Amino acid sequence: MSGAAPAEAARWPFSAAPIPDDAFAAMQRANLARWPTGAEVDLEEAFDFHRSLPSHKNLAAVMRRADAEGRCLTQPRGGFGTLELQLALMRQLDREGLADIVPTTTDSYTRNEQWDRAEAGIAESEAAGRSMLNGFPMVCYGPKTTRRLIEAIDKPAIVLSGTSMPRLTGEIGFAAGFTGYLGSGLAYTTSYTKDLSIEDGLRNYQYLDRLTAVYQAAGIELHRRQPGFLTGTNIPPCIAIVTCIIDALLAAGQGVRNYGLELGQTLHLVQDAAAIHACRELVQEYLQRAGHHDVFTPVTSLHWMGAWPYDDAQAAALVAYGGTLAAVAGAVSVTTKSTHEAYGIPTPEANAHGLRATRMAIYLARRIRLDTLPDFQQEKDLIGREVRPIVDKVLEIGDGDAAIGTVRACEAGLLDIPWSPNRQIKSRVLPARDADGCLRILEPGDMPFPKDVLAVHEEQLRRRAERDKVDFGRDLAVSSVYEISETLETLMPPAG
Amino acid sequence: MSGAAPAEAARWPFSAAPIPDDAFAAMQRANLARWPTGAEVDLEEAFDFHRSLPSHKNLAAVMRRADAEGRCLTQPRGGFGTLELQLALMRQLDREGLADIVPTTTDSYTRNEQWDRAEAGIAESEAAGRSMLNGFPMVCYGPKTTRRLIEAIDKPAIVLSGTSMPRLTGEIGFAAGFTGYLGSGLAYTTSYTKDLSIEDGLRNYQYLDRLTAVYQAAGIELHRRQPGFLTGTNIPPCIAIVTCIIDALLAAGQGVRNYGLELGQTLHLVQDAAAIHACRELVQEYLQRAGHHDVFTPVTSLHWMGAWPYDDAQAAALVAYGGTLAAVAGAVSVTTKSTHEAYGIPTPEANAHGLRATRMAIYLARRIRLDTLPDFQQEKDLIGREVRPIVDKVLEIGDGDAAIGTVRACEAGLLDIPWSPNRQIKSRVLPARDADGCLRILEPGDMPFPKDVLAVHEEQLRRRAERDKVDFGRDLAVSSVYEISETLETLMPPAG
Amino acid sequence: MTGVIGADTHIVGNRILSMALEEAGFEVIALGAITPAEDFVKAAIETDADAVMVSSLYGQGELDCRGFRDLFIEAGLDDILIYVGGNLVVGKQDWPDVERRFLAMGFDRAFPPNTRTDDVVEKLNADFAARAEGQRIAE
Amino acid sequence: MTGVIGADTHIVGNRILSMALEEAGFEVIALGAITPAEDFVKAAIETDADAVMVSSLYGQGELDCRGFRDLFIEAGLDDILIYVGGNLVVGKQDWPDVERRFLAMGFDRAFPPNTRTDDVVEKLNADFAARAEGQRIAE
Ligand code: B12
Ligand code: B12
Repeated sequence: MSGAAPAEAARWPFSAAPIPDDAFAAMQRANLARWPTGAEVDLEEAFDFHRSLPSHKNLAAVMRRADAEGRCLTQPRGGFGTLELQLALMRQLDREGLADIVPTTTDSYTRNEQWDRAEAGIAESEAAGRSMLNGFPMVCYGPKTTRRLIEAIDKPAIVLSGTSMPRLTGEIGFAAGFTGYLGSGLAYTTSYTKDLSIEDGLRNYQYLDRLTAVYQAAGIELHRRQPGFLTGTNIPPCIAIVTCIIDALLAAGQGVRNYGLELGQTLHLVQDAAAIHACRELVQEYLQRAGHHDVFTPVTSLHWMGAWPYDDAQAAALVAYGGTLAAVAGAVSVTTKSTHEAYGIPTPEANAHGLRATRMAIYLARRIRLDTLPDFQQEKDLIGREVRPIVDKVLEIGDGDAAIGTVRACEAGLLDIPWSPNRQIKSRVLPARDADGCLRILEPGDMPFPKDVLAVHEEQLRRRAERDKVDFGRDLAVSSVYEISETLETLMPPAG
Repeated sequence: MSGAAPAEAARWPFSAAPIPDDAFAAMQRANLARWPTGAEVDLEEAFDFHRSLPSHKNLAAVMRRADAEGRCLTQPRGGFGTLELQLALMRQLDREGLADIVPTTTDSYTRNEQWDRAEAGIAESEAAGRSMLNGFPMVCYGPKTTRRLIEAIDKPAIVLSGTSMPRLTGEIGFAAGFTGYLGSGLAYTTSYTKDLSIEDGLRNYQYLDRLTAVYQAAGIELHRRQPGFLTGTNIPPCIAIVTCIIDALLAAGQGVRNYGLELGQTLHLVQDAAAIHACRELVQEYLQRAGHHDVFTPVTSLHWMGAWPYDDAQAAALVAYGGTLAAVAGAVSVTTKSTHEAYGIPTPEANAHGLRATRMAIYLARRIRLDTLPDFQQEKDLIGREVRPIVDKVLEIGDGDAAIGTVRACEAGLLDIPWSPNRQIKSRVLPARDADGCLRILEPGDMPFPKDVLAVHEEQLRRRAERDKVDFGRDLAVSSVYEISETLETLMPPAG
Repeated sequence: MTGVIGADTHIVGNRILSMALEEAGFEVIALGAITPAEDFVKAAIETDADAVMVSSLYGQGELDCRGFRDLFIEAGLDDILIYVGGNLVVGKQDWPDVERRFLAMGFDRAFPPNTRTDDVVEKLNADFAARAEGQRIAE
Repeated sequence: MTGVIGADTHIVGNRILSMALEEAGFEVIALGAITPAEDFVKAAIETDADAVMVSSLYGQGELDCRGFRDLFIEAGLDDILIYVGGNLVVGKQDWPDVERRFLAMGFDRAFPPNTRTDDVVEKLNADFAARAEGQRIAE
């Protein structure tokens, strides 16, 4: 495995500007040559296939419509190691789960461009009669075969491939007929890689975004999406939104017009609603400022991304609440988990059950909104005061260029991600849950949060330390990692 | 079965005033003589047993503490036909379910004072090896044996016996060591009987409340509770609260000092929160006005009381949301159901699962409150404008006496209950769900709601009729009975 | 004729069923909640009913419905069509098994929870038509 | 020595484990996420490690961990204590069965999801003590 961007990537000067046409064309040729199935990619044929899809199978269109109608769509995750298993899974999620958006999660070898290993995983899975891979090896199957997945369902499909190396998977996925693709340079490089440089990660997604613009130029709207959940581990809204803004600026720079933003749930009804509203507004604020006036940026809420409880009943409550939170917050879609989350990849049945429970929760939430709640306003305002100083600093240090600023800001720790596996990320910023159940910043590392903002966070966290009778310190962060996975007996022992 | 109150009941003049000591003593003797186990009731011995209980096994104390601490306690329902099954159930609900309050639901024969049939049901259940009764036949077992249930758990226990004939079950239950008893004259007579007169029903509960006052005089605080859910079928908050006020006035009249109020969930986050706040305030308003200054009236929220969905995932969402609604509304306790609800009495496992999911939902709701939300204020205000005219009319027509006023108001249809099986209740009032998901009054029957209030209801319901493209009429009420039990495919078909 | 048997007060489904039958053109005698088995027979004789729609929701239906058919036979109403529906047994049990038990008790048809009134009306029409042709119920 | 094997980036549990081991007085070499099996061996030789704490969360642990013990044996580190923990297989599988599979692969101990660090520290201390007495692991 080589995490680095290919040599030719270095050929175009690194910035937030669009990749020049000729550089892109050369890169694309080299990219498609990396694995035999790359040769199956025929853009004109792919355009035709996309044109033949009804609009309800196009994720960009479906997201726009949901937003206009105030709906909250449901989407699970899911990928198995063989075509047969994946076909069955997607059919089940579509029909039994009533998923509005059907996913294909790729396996970790594919994500890491270890396609030979993925190939072996297919064989092992077939031999074992169960999936030995944690996702669908799309590149190994190639676009033609993979297209059978698209044909098997009557919904839009999205590629979920948590990696900083999306270039070949992106080509294959779009050519196969997927109309959505999750992943972004900043978010995934900081949360899914260890040695890859931030610059290389950004470049890789610039390629994917540029490819999306090529489809766009042919009249095909594709939905790109940013995974603001990062390491999924107590990410406070402000940090997620900073990455949403930066990745959105980079995507828009390449010509992307449909760019979804994902936020992991904090599990606090008011903080989540405030975060989702703030995210959409702040992303638009910076896009407009950069001259991108026509990028559609719906927000997706994600079921709890941290450690799940092991008890089925507790997990069921978390699933359902995830629907409530997304709906009340006005998210355009919600990405679901299941009661199996703490144990392993869910069975198709468990996955469909999670989808249905979430859907019912959305129904039950009716159209209730909290926008007029004073606490909501206050929290939203706070998020703005947290986000702007960081993003402004990134742009400043990059002399106005979001790409260059990001690389420099990560180096300097001005941009930091909690619990990151990437060695180039300081990972000194440390979040924890406060006494009210909101995620706050315990230690800011070198992130330039304003003093008054940090004072608010500290005060709330000190209240929690006092209530729980623990020291104000790192243990707050560690216990916050475990919290939601604790047993009910621990969380809420019987009264008396 | 004889639904009527016993002859001697007629001896004391019917009113909201306390039953005279001698009349009560005579009635009590006669009452205890109705079934052999009545002879086992020894009040002094019972007082001693209650005095020996730790305060965490006394429901009155536990409710007061929860209220002071802002906790939301959990309580399931549950009863099986034999002692062994009931012991196992209560242990499971206590230990696996973490129930804060452990129930004993009686069977329907016991409720209807058909103790001979209940006796046969015990035998049949033992023969069949499964419960052929829908609850525990407490009177047949008698107080001594029933006390084993109290000894088996480390929580307070409550008798749930949906009937207008609680006199012997009440004696047995309290003597056995139960510290809580659910049921009330107006609510249960209108929703659990067919031929019993309202007066007889009120008298029967006056007996129970008077008995509670006897314990109170001996220093034993017992928790009495009003079941405002009535027929459980789309009861709007105003109708539930009217019955809460009337039954509370009658209970306080007999000397009850701990009187819980139950409200079935409307399933609308804001309407439920408003209802629970309004209920507590309005009940206190009328109690104070009647000179009862020291009655503690905590509110309990009940998981959806209407028809449940048959799909496990949908039901799971409804269970969890029930915890969210109760917690956000600030209810002092929540009474839970399970995913088996639509099918039948849940297994102990399913029951415990429902408890745990609800408990987790309560935990996740943290201490979020909606009191400062303008919609909340508006809804709460509306409820006050609905409730006061009805209660004032009842008191007026009774020349200031709540008991007499109630009987007269029911006769006149000024007080009316939707979907009542009781022939003396007009059951002309008809509720339905409006476009926002709130329960409203479609047809008021003869209830004296102010015109401006009814105009609000009508407008909201017309909006629903328009949206659903159905006629504004009775079908709205019938489809509202089914609504929550419909499949997801019907409620929220896939987009596009 | 409709009613809820035994000590059961669950009237909503039975009332909605009555409303639907009326709307479908049947003449309905509604006995309401908490109706002893004997009252069904008495009313059937008095009103010369063609069919009886028994609800049982509260879980004790199995006890209440024992010998129900026999009461009608004893009263000479051998031929009357009898349906039963609701939550017939205690707890979540396998439906085919429950159905078998109730058919064995002599009910012509048994309906599971989640039955909608359209379905009942349809079956009833079919059975009346079948009877005109001499069958007991339609297949 | 701690690390997450294969292409797995789930670092949180492994990092918390490293923190806990350090607090318990062990000297910890943390290899971090995405660590190939060979790197564990290399680092073990370089640092003369006594024990290896391998995490695998992402579901491909069964593929990644094959032959892990053999690599150490080949390198002459026959005796090194090796634990594995996390979500070792794809999906929700029966733990005793999973444990058996990983012990058969040569791991000294395998830990299910929901393991807390106290438990690991305790087992590690016990095993080191057992080794001082010549056993492979404590019983
Ligand atoms: C509302 C309700 C109540 C209300 C009833 C109000 C009233 N007066 O009607 C209240 C709150 C008072 C109540 C009380 C009790 N209930 Co209740 N109740 C329900 C609930 C939630 C909904 C029932 C309902 O109205 N459904 C809506 C109507 C439209 O549907 P339906 O009744 O099923 O009827 C339809 C079909 O079944 C069918 N159908 C019905 N009858 C017939 C007859 C024929 C011939 C045909 C063809 C079709 C047919 O057509 C109808 C229309 O579509 C159900 C659970 C559920 N379904 O979610 C429990 C339920 C029926 N109740 C139950 C019980 C046990 C009780 C109690 C004993 C209390 C308790 N456990 O604490 C008491 C009984 C009191 C008594 N003596 O009868 C149990 C029954 C248990 C079982 N069978 O194993 C249930 C299933 C809940 C549970 N899971 O525990 N209940
Ligand atoms: C947070 C998380 C993530 C984060 C990881 C962030 C990071 N950099 O660490 C993100 C979002 C990036 C992520 C990504 C993915 N994840 Co993930 N993730 C989780 C989640 C929700 C929590 C894990 C966690 O941090 N727990 C908290 C820590 C403290 O606990 P822990 O890791 O279990 O560790 C403790 C014990 O297990 C034990 N332990 C751990 N290791 C060891 C080692 C030894 C020797 C010992 C003794 C003990 C021990 O001690 C630790 C401390 O108490 C779990 C599900 C869950 N548990 O709820 C899924 C889960 C682990 N992820 C899973 C998957 C599949 C993925 C992805 C492939 C994405 C996907 N499905 O879309 C990618 C993988 C990317 C990659 N190449 O690795 C699956 C694994 C499936 C399986 N085994 O069947 C899980 C179980 C979710 C699921 N049900 O599908 N994930």
